[in-house]
Amino acid sequence: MGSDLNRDVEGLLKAHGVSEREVYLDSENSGLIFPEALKAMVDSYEEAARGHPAITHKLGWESYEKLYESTLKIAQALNCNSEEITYTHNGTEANNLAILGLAEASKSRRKILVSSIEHLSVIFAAEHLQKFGFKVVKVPVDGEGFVDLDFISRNVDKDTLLVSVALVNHEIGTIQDVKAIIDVVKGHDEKIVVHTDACDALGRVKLDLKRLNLDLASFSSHKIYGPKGVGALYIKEGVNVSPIIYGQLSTQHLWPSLENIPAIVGFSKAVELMHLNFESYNSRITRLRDKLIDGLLDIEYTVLNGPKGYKRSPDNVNISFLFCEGEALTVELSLKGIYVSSGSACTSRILEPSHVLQAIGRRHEEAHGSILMKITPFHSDEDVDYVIGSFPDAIRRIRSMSPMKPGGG
Amino acid sequence: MGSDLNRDVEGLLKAHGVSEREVYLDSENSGLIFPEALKAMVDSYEEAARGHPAITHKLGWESYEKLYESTLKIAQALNCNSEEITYTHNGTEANNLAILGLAEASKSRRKILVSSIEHLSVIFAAEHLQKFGFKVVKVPVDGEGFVDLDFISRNVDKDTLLVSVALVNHEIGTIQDVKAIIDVVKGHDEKIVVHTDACDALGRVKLDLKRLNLDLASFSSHKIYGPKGVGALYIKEGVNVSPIIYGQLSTQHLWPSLENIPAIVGFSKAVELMHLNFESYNSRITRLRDKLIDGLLDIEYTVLNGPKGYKRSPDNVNISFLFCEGEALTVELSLKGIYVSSGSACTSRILEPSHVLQAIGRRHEEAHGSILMKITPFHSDEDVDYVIGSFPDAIRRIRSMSPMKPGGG
Amino acid sequence: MVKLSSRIPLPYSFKVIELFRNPKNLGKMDDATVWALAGSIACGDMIAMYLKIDEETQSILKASFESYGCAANIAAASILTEMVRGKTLEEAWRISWRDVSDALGGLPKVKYHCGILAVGSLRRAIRAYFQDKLKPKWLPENLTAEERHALEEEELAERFSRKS
Amino acid sequence: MVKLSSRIPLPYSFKVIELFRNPKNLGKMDDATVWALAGSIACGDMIAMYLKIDEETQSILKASFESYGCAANIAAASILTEMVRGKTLEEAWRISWRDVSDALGGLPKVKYHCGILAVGSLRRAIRAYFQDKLKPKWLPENLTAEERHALEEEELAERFSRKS
Ligand SMILES: Cc1ncc(COP(=O)(O)O)c(C=O)c1O
Ligand SMILES: Cc1ncc(COP(=O)(O)O)c(C=O)c1O
Repeated sequence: MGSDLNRDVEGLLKAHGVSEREVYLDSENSGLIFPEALKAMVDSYEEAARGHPAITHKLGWESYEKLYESTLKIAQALNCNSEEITYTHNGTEANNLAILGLAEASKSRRKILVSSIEHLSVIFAAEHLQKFGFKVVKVPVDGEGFVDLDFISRNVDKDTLLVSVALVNHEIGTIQDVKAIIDVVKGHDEKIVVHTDACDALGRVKLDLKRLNLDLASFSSHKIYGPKGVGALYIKEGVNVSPIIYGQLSTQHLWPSLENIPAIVGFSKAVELMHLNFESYNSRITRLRDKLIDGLLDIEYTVLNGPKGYKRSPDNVNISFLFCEGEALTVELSLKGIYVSSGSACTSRILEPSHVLQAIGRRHEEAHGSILMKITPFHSDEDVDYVIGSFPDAIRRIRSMSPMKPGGG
Repeated sequence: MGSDLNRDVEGLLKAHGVSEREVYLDSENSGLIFPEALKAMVDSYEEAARGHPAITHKLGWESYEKLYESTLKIAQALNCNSEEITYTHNGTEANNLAILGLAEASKSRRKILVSSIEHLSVIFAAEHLQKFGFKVVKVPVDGEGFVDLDFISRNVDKDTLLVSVALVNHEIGTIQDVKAIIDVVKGHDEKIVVHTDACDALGRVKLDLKRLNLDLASFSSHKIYGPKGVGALYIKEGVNVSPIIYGQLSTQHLWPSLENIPAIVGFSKAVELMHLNFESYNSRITRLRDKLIDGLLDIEYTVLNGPKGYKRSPDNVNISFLFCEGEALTVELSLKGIYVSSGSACTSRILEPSHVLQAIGRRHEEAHGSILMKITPFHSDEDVDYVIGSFPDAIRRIRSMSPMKPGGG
Repeated sequence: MVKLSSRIPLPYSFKVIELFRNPKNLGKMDDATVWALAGSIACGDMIAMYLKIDEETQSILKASFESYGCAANIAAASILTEMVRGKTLEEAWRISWRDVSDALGGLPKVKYHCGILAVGSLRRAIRAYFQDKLKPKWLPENLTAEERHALEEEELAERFSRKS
Repeated sequence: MVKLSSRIPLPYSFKVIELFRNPKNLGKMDDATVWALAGSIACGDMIAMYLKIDEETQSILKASFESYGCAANIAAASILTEMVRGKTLEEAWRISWRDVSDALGGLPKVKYHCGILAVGSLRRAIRAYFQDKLKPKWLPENLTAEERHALEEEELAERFSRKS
């Protein structure tokens, strides 16, 4: 934290005030939690959290049992073996373990393909390996974010270690045809490892790990409304990954230290809820998503980012409002109790807007005006109506302040 | 998790049964939690956990405020600036960041001194660097675990990057004279970085980071009865550490991804409780520790591991029961509701017992019979009386089963 | 290789939020003596600064602004229009981006450029005023840091647009 | 460089706990026909196996054990003394450590060596019985894996004691 920051956040919040209605649409950045998952975590603190699952006494065994049961539930939902799951503390660490841990374990291959719209924890981890002589190739995407299969086909070779493409893109909701990617890659060479960052796919897209023949897949608890502080990496039996953090092992071989069992119990509960309610959540969320998209595209000078329809994640709404700077709009909406985020450069340290929006060919001014929203199982029709009703005024005010106005200004 | 494991843990627990009285002495491996810290965490899930502290909307700012307040409290207790604290997910990650992150940032120096009784997350992280040409020197300790200052003085040189010695040893409770170590090291060369793993020191030993002139110090929440899933690294202003995990930053520069704010809030609460109650907790704990040590040393063929008196951590009890295998004793005590751990090789993957006990010169058979117990603020005189009363029978039974008996068998 | 972005916290001061909610001196000024634009839409921030100048005293009677940019950008431009009112052009010229930041109760580091851009737009307007007049001694020949910043941003935007 | 230890989970079967609580055939056997020791205290596990043998039928009338070691070690030795009772020496010889593990409801991988050590102590006792007798055909000349394991452990312990 830089010392130049304003510390009078209380004053800020007072000046901001509280809106009558609040609609939280920013679970891209920080998820809500299922009350059931929170309760499961708290209960487990009270029951079994004292034990260490690798110690031979009653409380150790109890905590081991909790851990094992939770893992089994997750493995069942994903259709994999519980031995294939390694816990980390978030999706970022899972992606790092997948990429850095695979590289650490690899003897010879030195080429990595990642899509140009991956999460930064994939891109930065891969780029870090360039220091050690790895070659990172960015796979281009089309205007809706779908990766160029031909490009992959032309670029995988005997030196290729890994191809990493997220099943669902976190910003524009593109659902990749991961099966086709796997077929292309494995058709060239069975030994090339395929990783998918499934942090945003879990619970939104059917995921059958056994059937897919994936090698590695990353997950994050807070992205499915579980507790913060847990993530997981699926590692198919036989795929070699080395640890990237060192220390005393507990029950896991690839991430040392005591597992955060209460958080894992909560995570498992969230996985279970997403799994059991898959159909009902997603049919509702899809409907609300489309209602919101349609309602907002009625506003002039708007562009949808990402595909429409069934190839779009059921929760993802990402729209660029031209002539409207996204961060200002974020604040304006906040004043109305609507919480969203933007791909504007203003939310970043440098002058570049979202690399995802750039990769699908959005001009900078389009990216600056982008607003990302995620529909959750917690949202109602009334929420969406309120949002649709509130946007036009907000857009109008922000546009009215600008020296560049629609139609030339 | 290996597939060869017994999965009928329920059957095991049934066969085990429940003791009338339970005394948990294994917070070395997995801490208890202050109810206040649990409550603070849960409340924060309900209040501010939705927000991401780097996003410009009301909930983002609220979560930023929570984060900032919590950090300030921790910084005040440690006497450092809040900018000097980086959160990780546990002590293991903090130690890895200290050692690997320092090495990553270092341009030239290639020698690292660590004491031979450090936690494995220090030793393994340092040893990992040997792959990259670093030289790791283990500093020997005396029979009570105190590092050899002369050895340090003779071994630091122009190539030395780091000296790492834990303020309080996790197994035998030795409180090092870190001030003397710093003086020796900095006397040779101001630029050598001094790190202390303070996971077991926090709340047990007065720690004034500004006064001590330490460069790096690691902390772990569950070791001070805070929530699991948080640790922290103190990095003195001006000390260069590079990230070792890569991805999207939130408010921190050295560990990407969303901070686990609810857990940090709970951690901060635990720090506060340990800080406010320092005198009362520690005078009680010290008394109970000595009562337990005295009571157990009354048993024949016992050896205390680590120093006596004020140079021993107030919570640490570590005794070797000769002719008594420690893991069997752990299980026997568990049947009586007493939960402890052992430095026996039987708790490990290989045939080596605790490296700490070996380093202080204990023979293998002494280490195999060692039992580690930690007194907490949650323990009462009755607990300790119960433990003292229960040990003799347990020891007698385990010894009676052995072919090697005291006095030659 | 493009260095990709990472987030950092932006806890604004309440002053920024207040001015964002109720900006003072917002809008194009029809009877402006002079005006100037700084920044670019491609870079995500742009400020138009309008000045009504009393020719005799060379002081600013009123100022107004338009802004395309984040809340801090809007607040910075707005507070600057307040700060310059009634000042001579020389006094106005001497206002630094630090003064703007201070007046706002402190800008986060990544938002310094908002203060810089606001001052840049003001100085451009002042320069424009002296375009075909005798330049006063206090007006430097060379661009100040704030003006250079605006220029660099515009050049960067040029590059962005060529790219896409 | 010593490879340092790391923990792993040891969820025992309820059978292990039961036998740990109430070991069958525990204790030195004063009228044993033969006995043998395997393992070492320095390595953390040691088993003494006592056999009472019916000389005529070459079958085991009863067996007992003593153990220095973990709960699994005690349980493994104990169940083996149950398993051999009434068996001929040849049948007893054929019991593998896997059989012991199975009888215990499955040993965790890191505890395989407990089963191995128990079988090693039994085979040593059987070998000792034939020490100065005519060796039956089923008794191999060379040490079996289980016996070698015991030997290796004892040698390792030697090294440990020399070290300290
Ligand atoms: C696709 C994707 N991958 C990885 C991550 C990182 O997950 P976490 O926030 O758990 O570190 C995110 C989180 O936003 C994500 O959306
Ligand atoms: C001295 C010491 N350092 C580091 C650690 C690791 O901390 P954590 O369990 O939070 O990873 C421990 C935990 O037992 C410890 O005692």
